Amino acid sequence: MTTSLNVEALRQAFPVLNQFVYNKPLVYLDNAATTQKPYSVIKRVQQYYEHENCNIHRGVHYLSQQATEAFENSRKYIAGLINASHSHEIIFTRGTTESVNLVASSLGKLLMKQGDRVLITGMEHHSNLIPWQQICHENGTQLLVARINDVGETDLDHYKYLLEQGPKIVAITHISNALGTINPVKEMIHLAHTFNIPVLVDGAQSVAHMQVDMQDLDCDFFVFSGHKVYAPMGVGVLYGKESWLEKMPPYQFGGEMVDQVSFEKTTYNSLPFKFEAGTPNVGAVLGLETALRFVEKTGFEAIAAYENELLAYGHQQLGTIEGMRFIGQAAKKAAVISFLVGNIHPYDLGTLLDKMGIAVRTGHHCAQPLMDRFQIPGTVRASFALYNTFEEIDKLTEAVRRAVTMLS
Amino acid sequence: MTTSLNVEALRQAFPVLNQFVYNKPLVYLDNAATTQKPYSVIKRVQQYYEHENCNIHRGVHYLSQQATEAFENSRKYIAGLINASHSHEIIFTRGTTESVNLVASSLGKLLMKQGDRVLITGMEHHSNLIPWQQICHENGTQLLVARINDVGETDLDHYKYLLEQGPKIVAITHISNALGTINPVKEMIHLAHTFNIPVLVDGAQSVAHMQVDMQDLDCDFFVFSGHKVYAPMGVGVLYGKESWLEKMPPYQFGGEMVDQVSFEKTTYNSLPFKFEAGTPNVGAVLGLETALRFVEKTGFEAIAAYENELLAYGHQQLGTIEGMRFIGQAAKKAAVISFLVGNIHPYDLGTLLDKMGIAVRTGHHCAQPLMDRFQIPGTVRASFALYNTFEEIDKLTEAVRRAVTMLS
Amino acid sequence: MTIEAIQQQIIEEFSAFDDWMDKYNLLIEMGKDTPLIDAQYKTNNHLITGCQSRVWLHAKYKDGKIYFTADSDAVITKGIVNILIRVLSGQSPEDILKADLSYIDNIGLKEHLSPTRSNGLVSMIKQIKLYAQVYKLKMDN
Amino acid sequence: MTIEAIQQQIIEEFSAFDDWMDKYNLLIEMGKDTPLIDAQYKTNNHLITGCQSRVWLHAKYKDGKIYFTADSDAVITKGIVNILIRVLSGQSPEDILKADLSYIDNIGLKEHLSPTRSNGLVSMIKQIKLYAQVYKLKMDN
Ligand SMILES: Cc1ncc(COP(=O)(O)O)c(C=O)c1O
Ligand SMILES: Cc1ncc(COP(=O)(O)O)c(C=O)c1O
Repeated sequence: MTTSLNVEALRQAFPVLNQFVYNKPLVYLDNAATTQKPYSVIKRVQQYYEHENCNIHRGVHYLSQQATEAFENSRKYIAGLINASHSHEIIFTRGTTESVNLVASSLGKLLMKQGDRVLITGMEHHSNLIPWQQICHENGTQLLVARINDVGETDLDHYKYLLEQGPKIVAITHISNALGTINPVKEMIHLAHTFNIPVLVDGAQSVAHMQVDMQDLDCDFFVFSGHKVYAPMGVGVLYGKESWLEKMPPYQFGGEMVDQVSFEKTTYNSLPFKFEAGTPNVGAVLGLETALRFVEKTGFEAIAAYENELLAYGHQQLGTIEGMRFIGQAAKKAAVISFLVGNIHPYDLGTLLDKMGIAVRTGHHCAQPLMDRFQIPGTVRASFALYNTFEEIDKLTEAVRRAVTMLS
Repeated sequence: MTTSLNVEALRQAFPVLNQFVYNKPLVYLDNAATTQKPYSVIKRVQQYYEHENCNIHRGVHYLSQQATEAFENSRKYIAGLINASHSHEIIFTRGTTESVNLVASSLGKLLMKQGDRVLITGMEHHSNLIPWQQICHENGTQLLVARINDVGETDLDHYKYLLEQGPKIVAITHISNALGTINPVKEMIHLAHTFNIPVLVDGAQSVAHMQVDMQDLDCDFFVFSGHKVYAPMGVGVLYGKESWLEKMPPYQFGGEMVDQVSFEKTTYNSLPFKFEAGTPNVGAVLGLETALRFVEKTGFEAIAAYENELLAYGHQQLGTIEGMRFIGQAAKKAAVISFLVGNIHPYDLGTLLDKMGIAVRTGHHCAQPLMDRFQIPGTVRASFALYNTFEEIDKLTEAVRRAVTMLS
Repeated sequence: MTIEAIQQQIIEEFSAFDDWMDKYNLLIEMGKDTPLIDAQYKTNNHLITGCQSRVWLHAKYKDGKIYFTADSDAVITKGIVNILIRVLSGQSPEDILKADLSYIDNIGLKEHLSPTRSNGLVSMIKQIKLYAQVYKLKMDN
Repeated sequence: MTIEAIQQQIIEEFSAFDDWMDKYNLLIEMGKDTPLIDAQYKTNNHLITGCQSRVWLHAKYKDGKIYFTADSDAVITKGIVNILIRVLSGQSPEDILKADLSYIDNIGLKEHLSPTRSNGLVSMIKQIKLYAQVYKLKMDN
């Protein structure tokens, strides 16, 4: 196996990876839940609080102005990285969940009337499902849900059929956190646009694994969380096309998002501030910039190539275990392996893996309807990041084998 | 002047205070905007990311369980500190602004119908004004606004008069960020309760300066931001009485806040999770606990006593400047001095103070209607924290004097 | 047997093993024991959702004592269910209410009773204590 | 005079001073100059809100050149307004559009033109360039 990543060197940059649990070196395979942070990111946040901390915007003093500039430079950098047309198309939020809720509420108010519907896929994370379900509920409707086939891919024919039912908004995940499936979002966006329907892409699982390009995808909204791409918790991004964001009403109220305020009436500030109510998480935004620079420097292509090798090796190794059932075997898959062994409950498997120092996630992965689709209570999920190794996959395989023996 | 705080020692704990701006030692008097963080808080967050980082809840592996326990222990600690009845009455949010928006939206849905109104005071921060204005607007009404008298106190007679107009919710600030006025919230809450009206208290400016006690105040909701009480940005608290929180509908959707999800229907998780959608900011919550422990250990009474001395000294010293106009001279005031000198524009004054190394805030302090009330464009605001010194007030006074000479 | 006596017995059973693997093997064996609950009670009515694993609990009151049967879909959870039931079933409401469950710590299985584990066990214990409370009230009246 | 020549002049005026205080004294003096705008134009119509300080701007087109007058309620902002107007008023739309304002850096007043300063200056410059664009289009047609 060859790779252009120097993984051993990369691992040195991530302090958590040196942890021991139950006296065993930690094998961290829960990256789809959250990634670990490199020193550079931790240091950036620390440096902010030790030397630069200040509330931003409207401050005329030095610290405030420096912090504001750093914050706005992060916005510009991120806009450039994902190839947005304008930096004010980047709205900082608390995370993917807040980003989706913001769009559901605000775009919902703009576009949706009684009887209108939203189209999603059958593999959405609850965060890209319940907000839309709620809007539909308020309109007296139900979600339109594109079917998932047996290997865990979106059924594109069914998707097209549902587009013809005239949903007002489409919301789809880029990569399934539970299955690893990479949706053909570019094609799905193009299809929706032929019906003039705006599309939100849930990129929570994609940004750490591939370069995303807003011009190329042409999505109307793209959302992701910092903590899933090596950045601190408490910050996320909402990218939205200027033309939509300009038209949409504000979501939260207070702080910097206003222009003129009287007790009778309030007029709102321009983009991006209209959507950034209250003191932003400046430190985390700077950390997010540092994290994304780290990923960019490591190289999106090199990361994807390496993670693909890990994925292939993982399938191959785990596949040698008797009774192994992979849940989700899409042709295009990112760094996630969801599985069950025989009739063993995922909770039992996860508990024993933990005792052997291996951190995987078990359960429904906030995608209950998807589990229902496969008629399973949940899965064991191993999810990879750029710092995982082939040796760790060997350890995982060995541990699963041992746990299965104990449980059989 | 005597004080039981060892301020010089305390200052050593705050790295930002050692900054130089324009080659002058920083005099940081913008604490009402945000406070600086002690090493212990910065270290706690760093340690979290270096050794404990993990997504919490539902993880069966060791790191996740440790992080979940630490997170839930922070909740318990905070519940104890502010004397809540149950720890599930503590909801973690992004900050005061989000907390108010949550209550306005959710309690609004529960209680408010067409024609219903909300009562606030004339000194509210935009974050505790615009969300309520928005709700009133949707109901075709206007806010009821309790008048402010000439020294910057809430006119209690007018407040009582407005209570009789039958508002459905009362939302009042504990301490005005622009004037420093301490509202008699306990009395105001009691009055509102005689009409069976629930009260939200905006505690953004109070938690760093006094001990708050939910049983004693008997408020229905209390909200504050971590970053104003020596904690990191990106975390805030919503305290709500269980009886209200149980009845209120969720605000954001996704992640941990659900129980059962199908495409047709979702049932919600119990408190506090019902209101905590998406990955929480674990690191910042742990930092908030550390910050509050630091404040508790330093001693609420000692802090209040010392800051009162600073305040008195500041009034006295600045009062020697010709043309000095204090905006807000309430009988009960916390660590804020808002002022103007003659007809000098606050922006000019702030700009020159900055050049002398003194960080104050200028402008309307997100309280435009309050500025209109006093018919001023804004003020210069010096706001104190436990680490400020009498020498810094001397420097401020000297700098104001010098700037005034330049500008006259 | 008293609650304390049974607890002591269980602690001894586990103390034979130093290694976590052996402990878990024992736990799994206990979990594999014939179902502890009558099939007719394994319904949604008796279900305690724990998100990760599900627990069913049934209570019967007779002659001043409460008899519990329970089950889980995960075998490790079931093992602990077994341990808890052995201790608490057939006891008086008062004794159940007073029962100290920290013996689970001594066995080294503490983490399974963490409220953050979402395996249904914490809710099951709550439910057991609730039953005890209800029957105690009934007895007192 | 060309834009560059005036800029050079202003840079020289300021270069006499090393100390920030002297620079600001000069700036304040410039700001105190008789109002740069006719009272009739100091209306909301000509107002550029900058949140911290307000700026009024008026433009008049004559013989291929644009003449700006402006004012601010804060004297330091007004000083910078003055400096900008001296350079840009009476110039052709094309020259205004091309104008490089980085001379403000050389004077050491850069921070005042930061988009984050919310003193209305950035919006004023935008507005000036917009006028220039509009008049250029008119000329071209
Ligand atoms: C596909 C997907 N969408 C949304 C989310 C929610 O992200 P967050 O919890 O950071 O808001 C996640 C993370 O669990 C995810 O994997
Ligand atoms: C009284 C008051 N309320 C609300 C807020 C808003 O707090 P945040 O920006 O942290 O949401 C502030 C802070 O500026 C404040 O001083």
